[in-house]
Amino acid sequence: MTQLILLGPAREAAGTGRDEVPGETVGEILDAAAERYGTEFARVLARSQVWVNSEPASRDSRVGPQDEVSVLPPVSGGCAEEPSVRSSIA
Amino acid sequence: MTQLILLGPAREAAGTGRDEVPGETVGEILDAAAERYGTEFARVLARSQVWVNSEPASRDSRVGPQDEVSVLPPVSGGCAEEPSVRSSIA
Amino acid sequence: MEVSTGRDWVALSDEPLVPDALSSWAVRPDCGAVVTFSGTARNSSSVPHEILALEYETSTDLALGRMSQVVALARTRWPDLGAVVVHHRVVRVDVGESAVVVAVSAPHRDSAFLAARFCIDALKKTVPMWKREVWSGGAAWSEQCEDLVDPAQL
Amino acid sequence: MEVSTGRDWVALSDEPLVPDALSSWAVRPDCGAVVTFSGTARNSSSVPHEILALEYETSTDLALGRMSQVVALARTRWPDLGAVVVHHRVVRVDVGESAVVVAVSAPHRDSAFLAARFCIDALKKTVPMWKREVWSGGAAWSEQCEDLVDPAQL
Repeated sequence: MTQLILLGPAREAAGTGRDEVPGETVGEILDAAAERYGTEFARVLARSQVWVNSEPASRDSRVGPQDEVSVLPPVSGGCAEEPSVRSSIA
Repeated sequence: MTQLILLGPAREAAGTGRDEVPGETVGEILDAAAERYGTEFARVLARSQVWVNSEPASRDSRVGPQDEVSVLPPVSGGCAEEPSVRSSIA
Repeated sequence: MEVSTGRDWVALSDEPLVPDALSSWAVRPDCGAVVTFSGTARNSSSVPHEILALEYETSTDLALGRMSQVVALARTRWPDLGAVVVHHRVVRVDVGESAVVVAVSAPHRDSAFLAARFCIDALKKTVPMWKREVWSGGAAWSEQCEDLVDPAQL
Repeated sequence: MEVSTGRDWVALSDEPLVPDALSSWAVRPDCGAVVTFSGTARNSSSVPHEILALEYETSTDLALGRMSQVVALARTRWPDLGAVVVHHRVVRVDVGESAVVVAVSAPHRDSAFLAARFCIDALKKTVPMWKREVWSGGAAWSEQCEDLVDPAQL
């Protein structure tokens, strides 16, 4: 069965970081996960990106038992300080 | 007598890093130094800044026996690499 | 967990980061400049508590992949770079300790400064990494968060 | 020879510089960013020789005075800086060793990057410091040289 990987706030809301969830598309797997973990998880999921293996994917992406579907909430920054200018990428 | 401090290429051209040179103004001291150390020193001196103690000075600045007159040739950079963009000061 | 070539060194570690070891690794005889950025856990944030530590959580594979992509992008933009080091610490980082270190060497300082700045900015936007702020008696996910950006969009 | 306050540390040394000791000194609990620049002696220059080392020469008093002025200017421009460290090594510096280190901490990385860049650029322009390039069988003053600039003109 497809592996579901839950990260950061998604892991906390689901109560687990890894699970097996049935479904043949990303959408089916996410819907099953939302049902399984409840409304707080569904709320986090609504703000998250979903990747299949190491690439962003859409709800209609097809997945098989060897794939990993990861739920990635918004990130909080790779280090302690926050940039004072968000648009400063060179 | 006023102390004359010779730095970097000026020290090398003069053959000494410190000397006592007579004169009541910076100009008189520099002229005496050029006579004493010869043409190579005079060539370096022509491209150099002159400071009295820790501040840039002009030829007509008056100096006394407690003052230090320093000859500072152009600088070659505080570290190994040279900047590829000279005008990049923030 | 790490990915290292002769010139790039990308790693996630649950051990303390030593910025010196990383900037020393980046020194090259043909490079006159090494710029090192260390992101250290600090004691204040958006929450009204004295922060004691930060806890980082990630997927090792996904994070290392993105970190390597960021380094590759930097090399495309500044082809004269010598070495590039990108290390992130995970799990708990106490205040004053390094959570992330970027070290870049280059023949001249222009490239080294620009590439180091690019790398840390890009890491923050593109690497899956979640941060909990820990204070005496509590902890919470950082409220300052943004959608992950694809490196191709930088 | 050095000038140190609780927040600034300006020094000239004939001993090896240790960038880590300097960037560690710059860490502050209220600062999330430390940017360190290390200028290392490199093996190539404008002369057609393999460079082995650089020899630096200065007037300690004059150089320390200018270095302190540069730090003061940086604090005026970026008032949120935490610590500022500026060390220059004198006498002989072998290839790969640090000739100059700047380390700056700040709450956020913008100030730390900009101030570190400002300091090294300003040091090169304003500090009396002369460099000889040493190769096997010879040595010469660096040909890349410019008139000293007054810090007030930056």
